[in-house]
Amino acid sequence: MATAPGVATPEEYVGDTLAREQTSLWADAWRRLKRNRLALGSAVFLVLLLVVAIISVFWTPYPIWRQGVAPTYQTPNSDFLLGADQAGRDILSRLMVGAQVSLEVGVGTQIIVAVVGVTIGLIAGYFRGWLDGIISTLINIFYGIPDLLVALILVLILGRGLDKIIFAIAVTRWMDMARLVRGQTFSLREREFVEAARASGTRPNKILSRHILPNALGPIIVQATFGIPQAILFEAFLSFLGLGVQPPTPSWGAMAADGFHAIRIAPHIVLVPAIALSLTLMAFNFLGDGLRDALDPRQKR
Amino acid sequence: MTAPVLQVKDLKTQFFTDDGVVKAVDGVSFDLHPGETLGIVGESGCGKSVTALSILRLVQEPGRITGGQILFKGTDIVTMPGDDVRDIRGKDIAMIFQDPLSSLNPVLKVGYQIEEAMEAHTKISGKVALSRAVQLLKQVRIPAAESRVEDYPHQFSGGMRQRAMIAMGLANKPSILIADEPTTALDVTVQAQILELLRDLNEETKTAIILITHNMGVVAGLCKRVLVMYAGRIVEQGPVEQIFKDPQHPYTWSLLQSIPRLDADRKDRLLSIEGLPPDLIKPPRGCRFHPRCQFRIERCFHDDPTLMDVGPDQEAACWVTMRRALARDGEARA
Amino acid sequence: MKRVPERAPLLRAEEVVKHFPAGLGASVKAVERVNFEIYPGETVGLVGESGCGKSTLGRLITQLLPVTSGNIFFEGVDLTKLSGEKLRQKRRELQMIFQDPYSSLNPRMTVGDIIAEPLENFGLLRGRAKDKRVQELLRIVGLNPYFNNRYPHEFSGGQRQRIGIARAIALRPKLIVADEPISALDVSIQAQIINLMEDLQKEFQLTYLFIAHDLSVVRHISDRVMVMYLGKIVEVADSAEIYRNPRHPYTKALLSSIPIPDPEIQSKRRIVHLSGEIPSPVNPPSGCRFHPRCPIAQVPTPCADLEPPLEEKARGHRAACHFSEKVPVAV
Amino acid sequence: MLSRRALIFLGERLVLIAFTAVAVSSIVFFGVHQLPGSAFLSDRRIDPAALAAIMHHYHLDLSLWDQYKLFVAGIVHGNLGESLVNRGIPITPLLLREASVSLEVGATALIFTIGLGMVLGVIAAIKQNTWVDYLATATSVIGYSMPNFVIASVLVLLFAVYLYNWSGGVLYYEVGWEGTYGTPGQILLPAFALGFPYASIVARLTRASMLEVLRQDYVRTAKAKGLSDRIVIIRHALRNALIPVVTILGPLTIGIITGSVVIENIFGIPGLGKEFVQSILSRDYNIVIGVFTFYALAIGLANLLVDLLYTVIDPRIRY
Repeated sequence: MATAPGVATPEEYVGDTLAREQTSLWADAWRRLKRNRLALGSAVFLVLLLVVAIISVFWTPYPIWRQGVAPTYQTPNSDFLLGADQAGRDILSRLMVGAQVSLEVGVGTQIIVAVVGVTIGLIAGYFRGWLDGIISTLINIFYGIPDLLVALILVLILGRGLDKIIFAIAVTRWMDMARLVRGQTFSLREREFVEAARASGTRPNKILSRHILPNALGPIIVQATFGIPQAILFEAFLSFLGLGVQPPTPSWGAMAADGFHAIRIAPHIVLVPAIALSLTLMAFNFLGDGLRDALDPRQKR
Repeated sequence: MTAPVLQVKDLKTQFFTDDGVVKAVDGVSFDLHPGETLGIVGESGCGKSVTALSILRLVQEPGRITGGQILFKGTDIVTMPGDDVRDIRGKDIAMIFQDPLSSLNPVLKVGYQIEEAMEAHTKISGKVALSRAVQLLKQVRIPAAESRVEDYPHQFSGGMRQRAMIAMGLANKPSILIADEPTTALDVTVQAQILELLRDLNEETKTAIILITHNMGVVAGLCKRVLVMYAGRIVEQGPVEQIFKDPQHPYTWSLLQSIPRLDADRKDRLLSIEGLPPDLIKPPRGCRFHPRCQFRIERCFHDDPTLMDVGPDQEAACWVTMRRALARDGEARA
Repeated sequence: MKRVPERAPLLRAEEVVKHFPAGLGASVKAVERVNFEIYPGETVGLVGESGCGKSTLGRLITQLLPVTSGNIFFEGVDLTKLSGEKLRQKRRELQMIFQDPYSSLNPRMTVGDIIAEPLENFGLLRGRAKDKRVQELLRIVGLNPYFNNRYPHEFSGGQRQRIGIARAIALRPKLIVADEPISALDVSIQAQIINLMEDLQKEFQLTYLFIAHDLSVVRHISDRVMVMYLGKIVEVADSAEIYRNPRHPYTKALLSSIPIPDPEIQSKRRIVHLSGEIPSPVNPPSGCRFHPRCPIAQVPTPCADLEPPLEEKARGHRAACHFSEKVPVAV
Repeated sequence: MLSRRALIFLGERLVLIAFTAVAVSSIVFFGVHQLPGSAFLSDRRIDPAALAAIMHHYHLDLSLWDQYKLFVAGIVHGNLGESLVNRGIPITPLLLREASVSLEVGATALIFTIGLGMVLGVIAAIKQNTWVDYLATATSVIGYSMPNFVIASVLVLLFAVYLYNWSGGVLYYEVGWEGTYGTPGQILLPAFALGFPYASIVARLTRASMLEVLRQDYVRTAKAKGLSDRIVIIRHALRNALIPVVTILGPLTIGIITGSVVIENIFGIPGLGKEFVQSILSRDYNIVIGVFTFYALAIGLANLLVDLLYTVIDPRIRY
């Protein structure tokens, strides 16, 4: 019972039974992400953190820079929910502004990294040849240097403004994204649907934007999510060493470093920013895990 | 006739996935006699490989054997303690797989992987094991076997890897060798060599062979008896000559009609089986083949056929059978 | 037999060579000085075992890969000399169907967008007209036209291959290179695709280069068959002729190796044994590339030191063997 | 025995490492000379004549390019110059001594990282989707979400404060370093703080890699031979699972080096990291450059070691 072309009646379409019901891959990923409570909880936590950071732009319980609003080394009480530090500054207020710093550094760095890394990765992966040779060598050189120490020297050279710190961290952290996108592009380029696009006369810019980038987007999002906590961690390190954002702007790393000398008498000065930092990093990491599981088609059976 | 060495009775293996329970093998029964060559044919997803893996209890999560018996020399493998199954694996029943490259461990020498199969079941010295490994490689006709035992799998060609796998399977002189698509990953000229090797080994060692394949031609060349599987069930079984000459199940018949034959004159059209194999989470009511069957009758929609005698030693699970279907069509045309 | 010798070939390959760099100055000699023609309206089958260069040759013809040397004339225009926009314009007439129906469709695009892409690339149709054309193409390949907003992963392998075919015929090309279009499909689905391709050929006067490793499938669909071994074409003949009267020992061995689904015939057949396996294309054997495995080779001369040319052994039947007359009896 | 080819490979790599070290230190050389401030102007007033003499002594009166030529000439002889702050002290022996201290802590941290990481990862993989797996996985996420200075702070709090208070001053942990080699007690805590975040990363990677390997066909083959689960895991799965884990050993070394900058400061360990921070704050350029040279060498050697490890683990890789 053969179907001649052009004369098929609706009852005879082979396509009338579909292998699975209609979902876009993104909707599918969202459905899987929703089932991951840890990732969802982390996302809620991060939204709250963002709200706190935004509030801190307009209002904090006490001015962050004013010393002696509380007794020095004040342990947490009803007036000073998280206590006060060695200079009698309110820790909660400083923590709120610190959230702002951390998020700005994390997100800001990843925006630069994403733009630079994706562009470089796409170019190297798609056009290959000598261009790829140069870029790969550059990536390898950057992988061979102690990134944190280079960032440190850069901050010293450029100055300690937030924008400069973001730039310094981005300079030492762009390779992960570039390498990922390069690898993705490399393998996607070999996939038959890209060959098919080329064979049907699709122009290179459209192949990159329509075929390669959308298919690499999942891993890129995951990579960026994991990149944020790395950048936050870097800023914390720099601040801990006394080379982060310019005081009196509080940064979690600097707060922990300041309190370290007094760890024997007032551990809360160290612990409060340390816990905030760890929880934030953990939330980003859990969210990253969740996103990867949701976006990775291999998980599907 | 001798007692069967393996009896599979109403085997059910299911996969518990997020989307639902996949009834991959749904009530399969057959016997295997000593020294016999049995082919299991069917398309991908029909349950033939899962049947083979179930025999050695190698089905992986989320798959589980949920019912039936697998009697090896009278004892049930399904309910056996794990250690006893391990004793049978590789010793009494050996198995080789589709892709010989990924089935060999890339970081261990080929010879070592063969020796290991022996040492798992018998206490022998390394030296004896080595010389036996060389001997096995010679038996599967690998040239320069003495030096080849020291090679790693990536130094072998595709055909040689599959020979090495067969050598490994024969290491303990098993009574059954299960070959799961052993030639699918190989080129035709190499496939012919491997099939001939299996045929010779079956005659020499009297090892019974279960050959699992999707290629009707491969079965025709090697097997004496054949099971045709569709959607987790056996739909037809019998001696190879009879099944190929006089298939009674419409699926078997259509499959044979749909493949281009080398020896046939060029026909204008191949018979094409319309539609898709069914979803095994919700298999169709009645006969599982009825949505694609061009000979179906009313009964096929709601009544599930079981295997019935359709000839000497031949069974088919069909309410119509080809004999009646073709006679009916002949009448209609006349 | 559709071939009319007086007609000009649609495509002519001359001395086509493709080498891939393999590190340390070595190279994989994937395709080595290959010559052939394809005439309008015919189906030419290209068979060979894995690594023989058949897929590479297909990609050279569609210019997905650049040739190392040689010329490919399509309607008299040398494709190897074109680049950029000129080459892109030529792609309208030269399309490809791919092997893996899972990897050949962009998972992030709807089926409608996938089929419409070739049309958009050449600015042929817009808006409603384009949508109508996409739906018509879906109907032509036997799919429900209202599934145009679905994603590829919702379709089965056979259905996806139909989508790939719809994309290939969207531009009404003259030549379609089909690279193993059915080998990833289930047995019961293969016949559907073969029949569809044959129907489309009749309806749209298509010319096919059908690449496959399965000689029985190739023989079924093709008017002429070319057999490739290690980067070279070793035999070309009409499909009935090549089965009845092979003139190259490799073809003969290939034919004898293919299992026939008939136990009676199968038990009586004699398999031609080839020693060893296909050598590495990095260092192909000297002379005739088949000589180390050939049952009738005379070594060293002429087989190991003289490369046999692909020459006419009978009308329309070319083979590259020093002893082709011996093949029917001696192999 | 090493083949000729392997020796050539080794030789080439060693030359490359030396070249990289010179290149890195050159970049740092020009980099630090852009830094604001100077080692001499920052502290007290200096007699202009004396300053000129010092500048001359350190060749700082020459053009940057001439200074660079002298620097490269020195570095190829293993001479990194003299400290700008503690005048007259040659840098090479100083840094060598400090490097040995850092190596003690770093190597302990590395052993710790790999050992703990792999054990956690393998256990989690074998017991996939059981509470053991969840516990191990949760531990590892927490581990790499904690900056090492947080871990260090908690450790100091626990061992130096709470333990001291709890035992009434009998048990205590002294933060610091004694003698040239320190004591095992003084090495373990900083090594733990340094290694734990990376151990978590190794655990995660090992788990993923193990799960991947356990799905492979050859594991099924091994089971089909009748091998016991233990042998299948140890002999067939583990070695293959190690291959991707080896890949991160290079980045791991860099991580431990950069981490030591913080940890050595917290625990008062006289190593390269502590020296680095001090010298950069006091603008002692020569030492900053020297530390970087040492780090470049260490990273190069670590990467070479990783490549050699590959050939041991994976017979498909040959150089």
